[in-house]
Amino acid sequence: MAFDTGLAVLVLGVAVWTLAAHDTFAAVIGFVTYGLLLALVWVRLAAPDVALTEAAIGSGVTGGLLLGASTRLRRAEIQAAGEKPGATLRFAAVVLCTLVSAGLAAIVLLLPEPAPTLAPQAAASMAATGLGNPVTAVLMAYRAIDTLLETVVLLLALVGIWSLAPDGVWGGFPGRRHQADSEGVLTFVAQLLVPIGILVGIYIFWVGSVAPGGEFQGATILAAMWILVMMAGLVDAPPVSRRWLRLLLIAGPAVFFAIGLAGFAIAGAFLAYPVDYAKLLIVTIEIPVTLSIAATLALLVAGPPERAPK
Amino acid sequence: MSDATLYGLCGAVLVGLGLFGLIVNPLPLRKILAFNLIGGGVFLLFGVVARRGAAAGLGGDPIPHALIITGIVVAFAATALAIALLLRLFRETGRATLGSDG
Amino acid sequence: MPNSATAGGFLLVLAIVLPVCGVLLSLVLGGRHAERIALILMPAGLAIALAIAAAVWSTHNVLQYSVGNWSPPLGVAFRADGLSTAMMVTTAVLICGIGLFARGQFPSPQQSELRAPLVFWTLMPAVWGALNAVFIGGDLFNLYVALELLTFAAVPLVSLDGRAETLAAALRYLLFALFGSILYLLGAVLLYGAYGTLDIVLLSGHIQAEPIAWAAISLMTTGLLAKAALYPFHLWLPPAHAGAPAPASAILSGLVVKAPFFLVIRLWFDIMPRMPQPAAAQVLGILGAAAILVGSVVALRQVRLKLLIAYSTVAQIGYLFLMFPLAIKPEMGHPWNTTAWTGGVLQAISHAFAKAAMFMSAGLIAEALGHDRIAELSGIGRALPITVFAFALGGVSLMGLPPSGGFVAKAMLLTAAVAEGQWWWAVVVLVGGLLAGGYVFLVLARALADSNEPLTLFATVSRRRQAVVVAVALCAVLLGFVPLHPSEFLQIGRPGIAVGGIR
Amino acid sequence: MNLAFNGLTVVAVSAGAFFFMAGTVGLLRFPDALSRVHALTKADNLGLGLVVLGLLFQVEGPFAALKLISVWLLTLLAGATVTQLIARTARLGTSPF
Amino acid sequence: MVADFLLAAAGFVLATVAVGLVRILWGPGDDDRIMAAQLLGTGGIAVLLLLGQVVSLPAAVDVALILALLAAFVSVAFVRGTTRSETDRA
Repeated sequence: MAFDTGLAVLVLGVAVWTLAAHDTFAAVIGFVTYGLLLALVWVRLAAPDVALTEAAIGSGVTGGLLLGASTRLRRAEIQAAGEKPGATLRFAAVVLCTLVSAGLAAIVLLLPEPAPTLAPQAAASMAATGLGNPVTAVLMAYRAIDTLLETVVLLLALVGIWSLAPDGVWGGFPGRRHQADSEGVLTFVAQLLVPIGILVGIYIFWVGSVAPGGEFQGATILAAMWILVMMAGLVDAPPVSRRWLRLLLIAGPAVFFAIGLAGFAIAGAFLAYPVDYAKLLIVTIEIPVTLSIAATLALLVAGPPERAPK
Repeated sequence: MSDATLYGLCGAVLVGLGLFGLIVNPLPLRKILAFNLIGGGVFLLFGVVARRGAAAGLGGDPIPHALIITGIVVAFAATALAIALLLRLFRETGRATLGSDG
Repeated sequence: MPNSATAGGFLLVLAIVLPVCGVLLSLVLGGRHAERIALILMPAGLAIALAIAAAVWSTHNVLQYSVGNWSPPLGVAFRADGLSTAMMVTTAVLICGIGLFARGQFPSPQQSELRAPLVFWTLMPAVWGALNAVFIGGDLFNLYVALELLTFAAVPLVSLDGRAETLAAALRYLLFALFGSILYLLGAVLLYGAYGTLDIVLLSGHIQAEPIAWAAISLMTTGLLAKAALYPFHLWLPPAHAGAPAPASAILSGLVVKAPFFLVIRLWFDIMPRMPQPAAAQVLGILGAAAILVGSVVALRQVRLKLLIAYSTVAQIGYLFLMFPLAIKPEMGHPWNTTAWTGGVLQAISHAFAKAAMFMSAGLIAEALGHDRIAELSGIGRALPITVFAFALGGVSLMGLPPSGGFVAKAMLLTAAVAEGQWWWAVVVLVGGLLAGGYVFLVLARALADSNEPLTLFATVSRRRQAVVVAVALCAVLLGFVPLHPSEFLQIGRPGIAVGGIR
Repeated sequence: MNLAFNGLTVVAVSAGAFFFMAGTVGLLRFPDALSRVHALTKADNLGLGLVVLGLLFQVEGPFAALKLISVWLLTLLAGATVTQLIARTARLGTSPF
Repeated sequence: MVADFLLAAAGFVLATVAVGLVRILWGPGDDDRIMAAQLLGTGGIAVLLLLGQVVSLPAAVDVALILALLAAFVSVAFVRGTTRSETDRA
């Protein structure tokens, strides 16, 4: 209990810092720490799958993205720092937000006892999916439609980011070309970490059908490794007009749709799997989905095309 | 008070804090950060709901866990799009604000 | 029973899968194929929407589908009642019109790939699929994903031309939309915590009049209001809708803002029909009235045509929310409640057509003149008579003049207000109509005036595109002639009201 | 046997915790960025190593042990190289690239 | 028994992490901050491993693996970020 109280207070302290820091860069560091602490909380709440996701996306990749943006925007933000809202607005906001927090806290205390849960149903139906991890069963079977639409959400976000390219460089390379490090430290980091990271990513993905892990967490690690080699200047980001790249991006959702539609014929419903082949089909979906998500996440970080195609 | 309830209260405060940042801070990048803070709070509340629903040998209700994972990924996509918009706006105008109130 | 799949349920799956698969295909084939794919999707999607309507009409029952044969609460269900079907058909017809119109605006080159056409022709089907997912979603979290799908498809449309103002507008839109989504999600989390399900039908059976339910519903409603740009959350809308290219404005103003409104209806009438909250409904009505007055007055003072139309959207969204105080009463099921409800929904549909037509005609005018300053529109009525006629038709519906869909909708709201003894809403409807008449007349008077010097046109505007705009505007007017059957149709699947016992 | 393992765990983890404390003290006490980095890196990496060592007596199976050790190695390698990169940035006042 | 001790140890390491956090807030340089974050990551990993043993969640080790990898990733993003901001101005 003491440990949990300490952890909760720490989370709140870091959140306050993230909001109150004068410098956005310092706030972003606060946010990365916030993600790290939340990963601890998720372990404490017996949610290892969420802890993996939080560590990979919530803290890691989001942190990297925000760090890059905050250093780019620093000077402009210092100029704008003088613009502060009036005392009335601040006071009103304090009142409103205190009310929201107090109300939510009261509701947490009022949550019904015993808590309603779908855990027994989820556990009982797991045999029909051939999976050993209930969270993966939810993501790939019971609520597969959410996961399917989510892969499309990621793609649309990428189209949105690409749409911000200046017209002249459409189809070109995202972001800047990073020079390889002359003294070789960064190259060394990349060459050392990336193979290990790819291994870890594949492991986390693969273990997801029986233990905590899965396609989102594995894909995020793979994406981070791709970004790492791009940042180290070892490879350039691919031009967005490349056919292979577009194929890689849509492969996951496309296979997901195809097997989902095949479900009409082989299992009587969209996104239904015949019991005997359920696990095989799910893994067949997961492999391209992992690759597509990894590519999409990496390109979301890389940003819109900035250099014209050759 | 159980551990889950404690973290639930933590989530409730996080939502309020993030909301305050979203309303009061004029810089878009700080609003994006605040949005992510609120997200953390909402997911935490959902995690508490899941933990309270531990049954059938599972440490928590897996439905909320799966939905939180989906939510985290969606929040990341939103953050990436917002940052790309902000950087492009900065390139066009040299400013990191939305002009009038935002 | 609520959770069994019905025959024809697979149509619901197709309504989402078809446009989304079109998005994937457009992205991989790229270039001019994106436009072709969108043009093929249009009739196919329309056919699916009509087939769904036929199935719902013939069975007089809700069309359902349990995805993957996992029935709720474990799985996710799709459901189409009369209201969702009407919205889907509206969307399909309007998307077809806008798509035909956009062919002139976003022509695809023969060889290379251009940014704006590819993005538009990819995102238009994405918006369509997302809207269908919102209209048939039976699960609150699935609806959250659908709302995010809609947001990510809609935001890039705003900044398609890459100017700084539109980038700022898109960013502000995105921030408001994310704020709305997170509040919506928070409410859904609380409902799951209290009742252990996210399915709308199951929730309506479990939900109790207790603090956690009130908190959840208020959070979700607030979030949706931010997305629907109801006063006082309206500030993001005018720059975003006015800054987008005309076909995108038509999609955003006509259709996208209706999705959160639709979900507010779902929350208030489908999740908690057994626990009406007249006091809270009055608050929604007051916000709606404020939106009508503020939006209309600010619209009157605009110098740019597209901004005027965008502020008019702010006002017209206000009308949608007048149905809540009139239709939610302690004793539900009163006939006048149904009248107000139907009026609100009809307003949503007729505004979709009218506003799309007005944005598209404004787009044509801006293309022809090279600007859209209202003060310098003189002579355009002579140069582009068909376009100005379409604008006027849309205006007739906004004002609520007969014969038009807007007239029937506003007449129903008026009748309900008078019959309920809540005359103040009637006053708002009438004043709003007068103000709308004011700003529409302001534009028409300029457009129809003779100009002193001969008008030089920047570009010629094709007849085909003008004809499309008139056709869309005529849809708004023709809605005024088919009031009876739709209002019965709209009630299909709604518990207890008007269509006694059918569920 | 089990008791002996538990004893070893307690000793190693305690020592690890001590080094973490030492590292933090160094962070607070040393005057310049460079010496802070070196103190903190060494102490924390040693601390983590001892914690991992202590936990090795508790886990079952070689694979779990292997993962524990690789966590430590990974932290060590990543931490050392990255600290070097950042230290260079700190020393030069600008980026090394 | 051992679990109690490990939880206490986790709490102790977390407390030193918290004290280090105060140092982060102190600043003043970005280098200080990112460095401290990187090294607090090490502390966080230790807490995670201990905690995983306490609640017998073997997957905590996987979380620690990810944290170790991505802490390095964030630091590299920082180093590259500072170079980027120079070229942006040019």
